[in-house]
Amino acid sequence: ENTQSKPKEKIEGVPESVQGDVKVAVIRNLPSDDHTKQFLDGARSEGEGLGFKVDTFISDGDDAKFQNLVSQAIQKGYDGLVISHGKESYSYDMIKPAIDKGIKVVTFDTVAVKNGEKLEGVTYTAQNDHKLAELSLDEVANYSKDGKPVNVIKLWFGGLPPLDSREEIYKKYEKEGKIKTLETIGPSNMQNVQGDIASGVSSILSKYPEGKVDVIWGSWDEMAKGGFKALKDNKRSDIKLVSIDISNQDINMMLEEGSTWESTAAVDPYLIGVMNMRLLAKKIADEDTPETYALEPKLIKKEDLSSETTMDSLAEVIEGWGESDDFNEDWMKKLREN
Amino acid sequence: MAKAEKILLKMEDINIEFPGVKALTDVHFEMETGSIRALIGANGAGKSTLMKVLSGAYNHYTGKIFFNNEEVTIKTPKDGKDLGIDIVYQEVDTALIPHLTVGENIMLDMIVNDMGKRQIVNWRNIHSEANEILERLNIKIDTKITVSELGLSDKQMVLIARAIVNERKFLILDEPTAPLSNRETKELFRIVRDLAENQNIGVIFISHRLPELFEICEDITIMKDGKVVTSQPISNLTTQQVVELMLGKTFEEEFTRADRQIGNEILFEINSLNDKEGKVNDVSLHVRKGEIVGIAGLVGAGKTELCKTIFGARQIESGSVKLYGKSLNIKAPHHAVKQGLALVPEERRKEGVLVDEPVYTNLTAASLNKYTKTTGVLQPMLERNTAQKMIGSLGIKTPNERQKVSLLSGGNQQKVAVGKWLLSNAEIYIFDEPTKGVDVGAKKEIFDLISDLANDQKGVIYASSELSEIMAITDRIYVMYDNRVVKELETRETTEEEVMYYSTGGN
Amino acid sequence: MEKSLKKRPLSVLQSINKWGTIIAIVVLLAFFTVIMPDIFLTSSNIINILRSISIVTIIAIGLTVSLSVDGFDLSIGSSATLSSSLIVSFFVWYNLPAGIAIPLAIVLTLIVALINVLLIVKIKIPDLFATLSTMFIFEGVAMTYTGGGSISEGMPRLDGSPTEGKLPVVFDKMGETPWIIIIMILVVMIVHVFLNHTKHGRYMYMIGGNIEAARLSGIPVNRYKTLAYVISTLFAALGGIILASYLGSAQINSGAGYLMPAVAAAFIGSSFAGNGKPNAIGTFIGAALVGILENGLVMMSVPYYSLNIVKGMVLALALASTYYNRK
Amino acid sequence: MEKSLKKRPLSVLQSINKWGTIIAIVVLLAFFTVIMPDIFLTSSNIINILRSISIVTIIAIGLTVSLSVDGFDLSIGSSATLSSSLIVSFFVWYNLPAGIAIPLAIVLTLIVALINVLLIVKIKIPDLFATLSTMFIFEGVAMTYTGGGSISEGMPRLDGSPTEGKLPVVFDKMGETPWIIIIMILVVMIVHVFLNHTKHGRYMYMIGGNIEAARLSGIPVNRYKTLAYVISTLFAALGGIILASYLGSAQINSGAGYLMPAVAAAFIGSSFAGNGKPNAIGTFIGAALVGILENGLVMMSVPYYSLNIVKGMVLALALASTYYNRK
Ligand SMILES: Nc1ncnc2c1ncn2[C@@H]1O[C@H](COP(=O)(O)OP(=O)(O)OP(=O)(O)O)[C@@H](O)[C@H]1O
Ligand SMILES: Nc1ncnc2c1ncn2[C@@H]1O[C@H](COP(=O)(O)OP(=O)(O)OP(=O)(O)O)[C@@H](O)[C@H]1O
Ligand SMILES: [Mg+2]
Ligand SMILES: [Mg+2]
Repeated sequence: ENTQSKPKEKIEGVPESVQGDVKVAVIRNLPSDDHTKQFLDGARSEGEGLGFKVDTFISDGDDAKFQNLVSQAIQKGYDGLVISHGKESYSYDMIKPAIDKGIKVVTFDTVAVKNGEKLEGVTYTAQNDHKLAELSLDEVANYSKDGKPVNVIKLWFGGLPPLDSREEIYKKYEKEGKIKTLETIGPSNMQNVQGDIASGVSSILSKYPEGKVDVIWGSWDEMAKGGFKALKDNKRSDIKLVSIDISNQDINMMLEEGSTWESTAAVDPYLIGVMNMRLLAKKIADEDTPETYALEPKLIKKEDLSSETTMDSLAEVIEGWGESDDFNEDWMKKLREN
Repeated sequence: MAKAEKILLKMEDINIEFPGVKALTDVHFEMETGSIRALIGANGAGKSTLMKVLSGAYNHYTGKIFFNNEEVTIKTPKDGKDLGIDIVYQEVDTALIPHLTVGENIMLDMIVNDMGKRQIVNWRNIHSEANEILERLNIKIDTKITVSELGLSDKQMVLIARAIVNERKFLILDEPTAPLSNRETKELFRIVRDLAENQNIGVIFISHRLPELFEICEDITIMKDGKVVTSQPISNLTTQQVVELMLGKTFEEEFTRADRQIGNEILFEINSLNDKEGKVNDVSLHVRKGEIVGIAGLVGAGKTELCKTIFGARQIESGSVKLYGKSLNIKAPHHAVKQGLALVPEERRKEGVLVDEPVYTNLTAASLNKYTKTTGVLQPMLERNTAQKMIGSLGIKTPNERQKVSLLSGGNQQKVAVGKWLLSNAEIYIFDEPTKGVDVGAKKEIFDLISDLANDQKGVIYASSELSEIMAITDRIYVMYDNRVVKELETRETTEEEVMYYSTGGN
Repeated sequence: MEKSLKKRPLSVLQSINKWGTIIAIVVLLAFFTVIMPDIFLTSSNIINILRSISIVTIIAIGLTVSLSVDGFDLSIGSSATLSSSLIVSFFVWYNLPAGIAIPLAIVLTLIVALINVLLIVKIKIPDLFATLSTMFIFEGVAMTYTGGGSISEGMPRLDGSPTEGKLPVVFDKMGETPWIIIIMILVVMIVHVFLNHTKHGRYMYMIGGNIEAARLSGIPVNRYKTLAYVISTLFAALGGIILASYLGSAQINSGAGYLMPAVAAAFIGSSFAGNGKPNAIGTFIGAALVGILENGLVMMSVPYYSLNIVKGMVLALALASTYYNRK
Repeated sequence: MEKSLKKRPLSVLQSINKWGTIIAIVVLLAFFTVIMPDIFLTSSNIINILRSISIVTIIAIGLTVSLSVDGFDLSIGSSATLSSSLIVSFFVWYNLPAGIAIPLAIVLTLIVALINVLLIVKIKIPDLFATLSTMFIFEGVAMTYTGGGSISEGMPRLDGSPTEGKLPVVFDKMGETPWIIIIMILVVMIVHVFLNHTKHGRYMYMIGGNIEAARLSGIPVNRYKTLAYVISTLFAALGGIILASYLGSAQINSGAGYLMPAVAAAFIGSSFAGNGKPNAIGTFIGAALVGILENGLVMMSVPYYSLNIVKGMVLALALASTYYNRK
């Protein structure tokens, strides 16, 4: 607002409202993990590229703390907010004060609906969890022998919206007779998901001699890593692993010798951050933005990867990974050059 | 005030057993209100246990209790209190709540038992009433500080104050005078006499100080090994007879001092010692080889502070401590121990013993290196054998060396605290009230062992507010008053009266 | 004369010690206000801070009561989760009115207290061990009750049947300002009076200070330990209900996150005013210290991954100023 | 005669009390074996169980040592996280050889112990409060060090420069059977001998029993408290390194999840053999009890969200059988 104090040369062709001291905050209601970090990094680098000041906050999945953070951000008077993973039951009331105050809001995996009415002025982005689930479960279904349902150990837990959406597709496939659930394993210690799942799967594996389990399906890669450890520890090369989401370590594990982690469906979390920030920038520039925007998932297969592949170079092997020219306005390019 | 009717209290066939110990066997005990009865017996005879039964602290005894020949049930402390029985426990720390104020601790029973339907605590009244009681006892303690800040004797007075807040029918005092000096003891006796004569209260008085008993009690009950030996008017007996009845053998009560070879060489010496808190003021003293040096003085004179300061348990401000003429640098007790000092502290439960550990680990605590191989690995058999020997020579009453110290009687705990240091190889032994709560028989054992130390050419510092002990065992006396040494006296050439004179500020 | 002179510097130092937490708060407030003059010390931000500490405070107050008898209730987090699952399910699944649902949720949650008491008072399992088991048990019970998921308006029951239940307005209000703050202040004041000015509170401190002495002076020790655990669960349940109201839903294991902050608040609080005893006002101040700190640091845009460093250091400093030089 | 007759029933009861945890384990093993005869009591499953408890046990053993001096090290989780971040970064970012990286990670993690000791021994902040602050501080330090993310092979440094470092084979082995199990057993045995058969261990227990009496017995109390916290952090650091080896990466805050299970193991363990003192074998047995339970229940397909109910109940039963009827 107080652009006068810092008389900066205005750039031609760039909306005035995105020049000067633009401050935005990215607030995410998930624990700090790889997905979170890449999402935040994407948002930050895109925002900083545009000359914004970007603050990032997380609330470790604590919904009350999350609401506190958001109301504090509204209090502090940012120009725009990216809000990730709010629950439906409170998001409308949480975000409304921001809209009322004229703060621009883009959300990710968060819907602000109250009494069937969606909060106006917000752009809702999502990574299309249904599609993610379909991609990975199609892979699972491919392991069917003679049209019989595939025997699956499911790694899942309830209460997180993305996982709940993935579960809906899973149930559908189950009903259609494509897959059959042998066991469901979930973490009983949320701070150590990987280790907890690893011991859980290890325990269960002795129950199923070779040939009885076809696939372990990880609805979230953090759990899939645990499943991978268990397979390795018990030397079970007869079971395939299919998952959702991706990180650097996932790639390493898929590439490990003898690995049966065959494929994973994912959206580039970095790109999600980037797209959210672009949409926010457009809002701050008072340009038209769509009400919703979904990021298309990709399937990453073991065969696609080479030993040099990391998250940074995934784009080289997966077409369209991590790149999108959507909403990349000319004025943004100008801003970046400055 | 109208003389109330006398109540006759009778305990019959009381038996009680603990794992491995038959503490009371068919005990009969009888007394009336308005009288003062002494209860005496060797350490572990069962005095405290009997009184705990009477006050409702134990419920697993057999036997009957009568008030005026009417049977009553006492199975909980509340039962006892409802019948008008109050007790001042031997171990003060077990009955006090350290982080509450003095006022609240004094008024504890009132708050617990006498508030009736009232819900709100009136703090102003609590403190003013507590103050009144303390005034009655002629004691000056701020009622608003917490009990954890008090020294042992003040703690004892708080407990006594608590016991006289309410008018009871029977009041049990379990070794109340052990941590008190003459002045406080006198105040206590004045109150006790008043309670018995004017308020028709029956007082049961436990003590190992025989002269006291003869001074204040009308009747006496003597116990031995969990049984009552005799009950009769105290005037029927002499001191000598009482001791023989409680120990079950003839006994030369007077500790006769063997002539010792005192070297000329000064073994240990402190010069102008001051502590950080002003509780040790410019103290100088020395100890020769084979000499027992007494520190006399009233409670509060600063004896304990002096002992602890020498031992590194309190911070030194200035002054020097020398052993064999060599300056010692003592910043913590382990420095002191390493350089040849030993201290038997005053408060056994807090400082002297580990109550939850077995007897043998307590006894070897200060000399563990002797039972350890160079690798640091312990030699348990050697350790236990040594402990057994010490249990024998001090007559510690315990089923075996693995008994937890908390289950020993008060006096036996004290013996453990002393025994721990007798096993160490120190040059200078500092004893701070080592015979507190110890019976006359064991006291003699302890004196003998201390004499042996001196005979081995060690140096001994013996701090006590009991002049008779100082006179009996020491060679030379430093008298303390108001945190300074005010006089040095040769024991042979002085009298109790003279020491007392200097202790009370005369000069 | 000489004595009083000597005492002066000591007593200044001692009063610093006594009021370490308060001083820390004042210093923090001053610091943040100077750094961010326009946004920190505004009434709306103060309300933000108070709201952000209200649920922690309510739960920590319960813990404080259990600490006062020298107990330790690790199951408060699970109790809060349980009551928040129950209350939302009563509204959403069973359409109960608030007047029945709220008391019922609290009463059912008190089962946790009963089991704690059974284990601690009857079977004599040490408090920490006993409440550790109930913590696990009721975390599992709450999760099983909700089928391992969350509950919110419009969610079907576990058997798949659709629901119509709405969260009543009076329930919604509980989690909104000013009510959430008013409830917290009431809880703090009631427990403060209870612990410091009623005989029951004193009995609890006596039990906590020396249980044997308390027993021997005739206090019904078991009854008061029971009471302490019931109160502890009661406030955890209340905290859970307010949490559910604040979230508009029951989230899995949402109460668990309150255990550590509640412990921290009660601990800082028990060092407050230097007496080392758990106390209600102290707990509130402890929660406020942490709340102010978190709020101010977020306002200063400290990155999330460094937040805990600063938080921990200020905590250590506040504690150090309280304990340093104390006997 | 009469006496010995009387004593018999008591001593049977007492020995049940003493061995409650062991009996619980035996009953559990028998139960699971009967239910699942072919798959439960197989060597591969036993190895599974041992592996699953090994990291918890190592960390819990450190906690046990801090408990032995009546301390309480809440910072073990953060220490484990820190050492696991350090070790992986040394390999991946800096290409250090294992022989340097492992000792270096441990030594650097011992800074946590030094700060704990400073706060506890020098400033005299009560143990729980002090380690609560360091828990926060070093959680933040580890997160800041890794930039809020995890580290694995091929990950660029914080400044974005690409890395080539690989995890060495000897490091990989640490987290694999049988090494992970062998390390655990060694740790348990060494600490058992240390605590029960050396004078140092005896001193620690004495300090834990009555610090004032221990001090006046000439035990260098501060030195042993320091040692206890150093050992505690040492094993937490070791646990963190093995965790990193097992996961093949450094995960954010991965050590935090070990705090509660370690506390549970040490608590159950201190009731083991009825002496109420924290001890190494007991801690191992406590961890084993929980490990067997989780393994068996998962095998029986108990849903994950109900696992904690059964876990908590068995814990309560084991504790009850230990404490019931004890004085
Ligand atoms: N709770 C207990 N468990 C086991 N033994 C006990 C217990 N209480 C007392 N004893 C034993 O009972 C005996 C009597 O103890 P008591 O305390 O009554 O002795 P006392 O006469 O008061 O001795 P003192 O003069 O030393 O105080 C002692 O041998 C003691 O060890
Ligand atoms: N822990 C403490 N905190 C505060 N004051 C104390 C403490 N210990 C002792 N005092 C006070 O210090 C003074 C001297 O202590 P103390 O009574 O122990 O001296 P003493 O000469 O050793 O007496 P005695 O050994 O005969 O009991 C007393 O006024 C006492 O109240
Ligand atoms: Mg006695
Ligand atoms: Mg003294």
